[in-house]
Amino acid sequence: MNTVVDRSKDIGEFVPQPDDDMLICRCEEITKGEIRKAVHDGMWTLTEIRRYLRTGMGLCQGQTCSRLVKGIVARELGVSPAELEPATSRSPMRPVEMKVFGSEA
Amino acid sequence: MERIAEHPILGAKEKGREVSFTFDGKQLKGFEDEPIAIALKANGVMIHRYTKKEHKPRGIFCAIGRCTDCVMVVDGKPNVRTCVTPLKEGMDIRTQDGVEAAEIKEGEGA
Amino acid sequence: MEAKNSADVIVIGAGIIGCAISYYLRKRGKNVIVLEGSDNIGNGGSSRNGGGVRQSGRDPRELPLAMYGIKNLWPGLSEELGVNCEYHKEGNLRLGKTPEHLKILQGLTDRAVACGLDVKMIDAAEVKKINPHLSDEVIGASWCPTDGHANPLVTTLAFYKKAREMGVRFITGEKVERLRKVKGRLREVYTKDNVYEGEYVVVAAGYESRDILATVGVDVPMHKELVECLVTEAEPHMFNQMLGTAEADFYGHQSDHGSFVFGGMSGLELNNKNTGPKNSPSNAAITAPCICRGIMKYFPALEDAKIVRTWAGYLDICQDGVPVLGFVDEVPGLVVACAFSGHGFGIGPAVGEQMAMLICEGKTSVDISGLQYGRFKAKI
Amino acid sequence: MKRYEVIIVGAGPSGLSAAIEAAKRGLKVVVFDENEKPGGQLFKQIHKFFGSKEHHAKIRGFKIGEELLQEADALGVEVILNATVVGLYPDKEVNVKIGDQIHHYKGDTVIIATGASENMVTFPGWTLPGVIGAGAAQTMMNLHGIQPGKKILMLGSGNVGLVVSFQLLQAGCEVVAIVDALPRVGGYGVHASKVARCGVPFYLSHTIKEVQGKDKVTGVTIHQIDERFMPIAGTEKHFEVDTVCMAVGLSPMSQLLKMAGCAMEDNPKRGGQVPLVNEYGETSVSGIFAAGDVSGIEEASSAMIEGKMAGVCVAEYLGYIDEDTKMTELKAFEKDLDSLRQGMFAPKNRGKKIEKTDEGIDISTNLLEKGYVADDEIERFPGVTHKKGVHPVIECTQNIPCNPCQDACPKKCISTGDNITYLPFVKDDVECINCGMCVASCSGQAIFLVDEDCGDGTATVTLPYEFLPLPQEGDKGYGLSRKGEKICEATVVSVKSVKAFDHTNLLTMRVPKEYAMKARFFKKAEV
Repeated sequence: MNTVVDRSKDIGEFVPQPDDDMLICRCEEITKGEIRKAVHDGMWTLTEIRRYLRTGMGLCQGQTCSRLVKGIVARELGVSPAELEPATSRSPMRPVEMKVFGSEA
Repeated sequence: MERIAEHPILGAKEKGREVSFTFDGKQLKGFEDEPIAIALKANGVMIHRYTKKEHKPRGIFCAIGRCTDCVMVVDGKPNVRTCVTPLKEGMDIRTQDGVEAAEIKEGEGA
Repeated sequence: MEAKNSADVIVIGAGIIGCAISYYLRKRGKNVIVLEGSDNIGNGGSSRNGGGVRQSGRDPRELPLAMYGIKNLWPGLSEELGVNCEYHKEGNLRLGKTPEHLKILQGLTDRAVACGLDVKMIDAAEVKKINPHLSDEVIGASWCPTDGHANPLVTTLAFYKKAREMGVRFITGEKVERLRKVKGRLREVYTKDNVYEGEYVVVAAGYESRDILATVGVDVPMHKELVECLVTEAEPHMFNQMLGTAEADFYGHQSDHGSFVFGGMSGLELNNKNTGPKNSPSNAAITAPCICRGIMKYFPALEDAKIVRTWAGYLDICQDGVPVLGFVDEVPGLVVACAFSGHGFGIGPAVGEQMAMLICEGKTSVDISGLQYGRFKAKI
Repeated sequence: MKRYEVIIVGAGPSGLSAAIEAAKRGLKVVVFDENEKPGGQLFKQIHKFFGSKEHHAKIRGFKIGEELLQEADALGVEVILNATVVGLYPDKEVNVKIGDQIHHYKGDTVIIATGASENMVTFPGWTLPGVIGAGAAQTMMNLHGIQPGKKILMLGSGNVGLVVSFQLLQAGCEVVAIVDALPRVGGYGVHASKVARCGVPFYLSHTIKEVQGKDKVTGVTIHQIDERFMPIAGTEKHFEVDTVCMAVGLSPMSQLLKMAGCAMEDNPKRGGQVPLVNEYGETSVSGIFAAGDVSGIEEASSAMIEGKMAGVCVAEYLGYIDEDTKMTELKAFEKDLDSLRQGMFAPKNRGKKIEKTDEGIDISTNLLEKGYVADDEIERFPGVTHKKGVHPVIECTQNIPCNPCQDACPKKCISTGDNITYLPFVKDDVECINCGMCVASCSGQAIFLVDEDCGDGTATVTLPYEFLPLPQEGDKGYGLSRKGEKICEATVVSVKSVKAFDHTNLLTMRVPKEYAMKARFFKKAEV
């Protein structure tokens, strides 16, 4: 992407919503409210949200929640979800035991 | 939940041999090499684990090894994806609490 | 030149160093603009390191910064920034399995003790007492009880969050192309579409600093190496120490979350090629398996822990292995803070505070004289 | 390091098709799949596929999987199962977890055919045991032979929601409702109709308000929503269920491609993050191809053709065929693909509200809003005509690329005209011999054989029946309307099950003649 973004741009105040306690990241148990709050703390990219809250950093590595988180962050920032760059994909695609990962054929 | 004895399109399902395993200390039966989660479901087990932060119950969600919600402690190892791990004779399967095996309540178990 | 693009200080780079400098400058009342070339805050080594907050094993030239930070800044950091940085001050074990290892550790320990650090050599039994999960093959270690670790991802973002709240302007995706001296003093910073102006310009952009500094004729002799880290699933709590080995097979800790974060190398780092996208260096297929083998040599109990993710990051390695910090006499207005050589996170807060002090008061309270630009000379 | 000419990741419809085409042209091919069984989602698809003969139409999904496997096997393709690809690197190195080891392989070319993963939506209670993905339901009942639940609510009326609802009924479960936030049924009308006539109600413009239960699902409450998707107070409906199933769309599983450094885009029309590919599936990294759902969500039949195209491309890439041959073959596949991408549900029409068929007939609004065609709408479609004696009544009301019916009739009495998506009609001049082949061949179960007046005040209706226990001749019960309501008494005249019908039994029931055009399903009276 690499577009210039001034992080002091006004995105409005954090306004509590009735479904803020809805769990979004099932693995790390992060709620919608925590994600929305993080956006107001300045975490404007999916990578920053992930590093700040651990969304998508659990066992499933965001297989279930990444699309949901993207939608929430986009709405909070008032942009289209397509404008948000998803977090990097990294090996291993599935959890692998250390003894297996370390045993190369 | 019930196993489907005869399916209108697929007919009768071929099963492996019947094996015994323990769930939180209780003796249960299932078929060899079917996913652990299926054997548990056939025995009416819905709760596979309790989450770490909120202590909320979780069970099968995706059934194909992606979501990792169905993980349990199997033969002492935590975080085993039961929906894609084949059942074997004598397996020790325990409800997971956070990242450890849940304590078996008084009066339960063998 | 629009006024909105000027500030007291322009900081280039929003890693732990840039974020911390901007925070401590703002605390001293300065107006600051931080320019980040990538889309993310903390995109370089700041978010890719193993989280060590160590004094032991450090070069005497940077050790005072490490000791200062651990004494004065780290303990209250979470409270000060309003975010839990997961700081643990529960010691660092540097492990050895052979007499040669112990010799290496002894050397490091002797040098640190000479600088006044509380670090000592301990035997196998003492190691076991501190961490019972280690392999029986460990015959000794150096032990620094005041070392520790923190969460680098969160700490970097916590500095950013607090600084932003206090009015520091962060601009991401704003890659700096050149610096410009105006009437004898470095004042202007050019990006593709904008010009920023400040009384001081801080260059804290990791390896990228080299190209930026070159535009005003300053060169920091450094190279970059692509190294990797990995993280496991959450496991039951086992230990709180930071770990490393004499041979640098791996380093790491168990996080509050329960996952183990370990870093290491394959040995091919000098020539690892990065084929990943611009802002996210790619992993090499052979590195993470090598780190796993390194860990299991010391930690057989972790062989069943599942790796959920690996990642890569650049070290900005200075010719002599310690950072370049402070003013550059020949270019007034320029402050350099780069070439941290893979151990910048732990001293990040101290560097931030001292650089702010340098800019505001003209001098630091910690001796950084051994880290100045201009120290590099030919060998004969 | 071991090197293959082609490494294919994913042994689903596109991966196997690619393997077959590449192997046919002489390449040494290996296919890795993380599952215990190959075939991808095909092995969970127990319904007959749409399309034309060339596209495996009227063959059940799992049978297509078996056919592909046999063909791949005969060509010497190496299919390695329980092999999880954990990493893909830009120099086309593939890291695979097999057993207790990580294997490093190099591919001269790599085809990624990893398919898609399910999307989820949130509502209070969505993490409770008993809330599952539709894919999970399919896996449980069709692969492992176990009911996902007893009483189930389905969220999502796209093809997956509809097909899985029908499969749930076949597995002996009760589907209490199909719910969708959109105001129209998302999937094929024929899929909706076969569920509706079994009595499953549709709630469009509804969402789940909450799922109840402490340790597991015990109930669910839905409510209606307005055009802005805001709930309308007082519209709550409660169902006692033990399972809530989500079928709310798929996303390409493209992480490996991103990891390999392929240029990606976020394309809502293709279902999410997809690699930028040329028309034949080559990504921005030379020699890495993407085929099937991973490069855009479509039907399995399209995925197979995309796979074939990738197979041909790698053959040319490695010099087994020349550029001209490649282009000739690709053009032919492109034509096939194009024919599948026609009709109301074509990718280009996604999200559009279509009001008329290609023939200019108004689409049934009841079908879109309730899942079945109303009695007063059905007569306007060309397949619904009246004749003396037994004749086919084709309740096919939307343009979809499918034509097995016209080949099924030995007398050639059915035609879809010159376009595969046109609505089929019955030729006037040909006599129906009551063989039932059309009924069994229709993948949408939309063809009935009706004798509107048997002369004694009754009529007979022959319908496709894929449930157990199978009713017997003489059984008494009810004729159900297209909506699934009991509308008349009915007696089973015959139940035909022959091999050519492929498990679609033909049940003929006798009903009062005024119900000849209304009764479309049979329910046995409870004793």
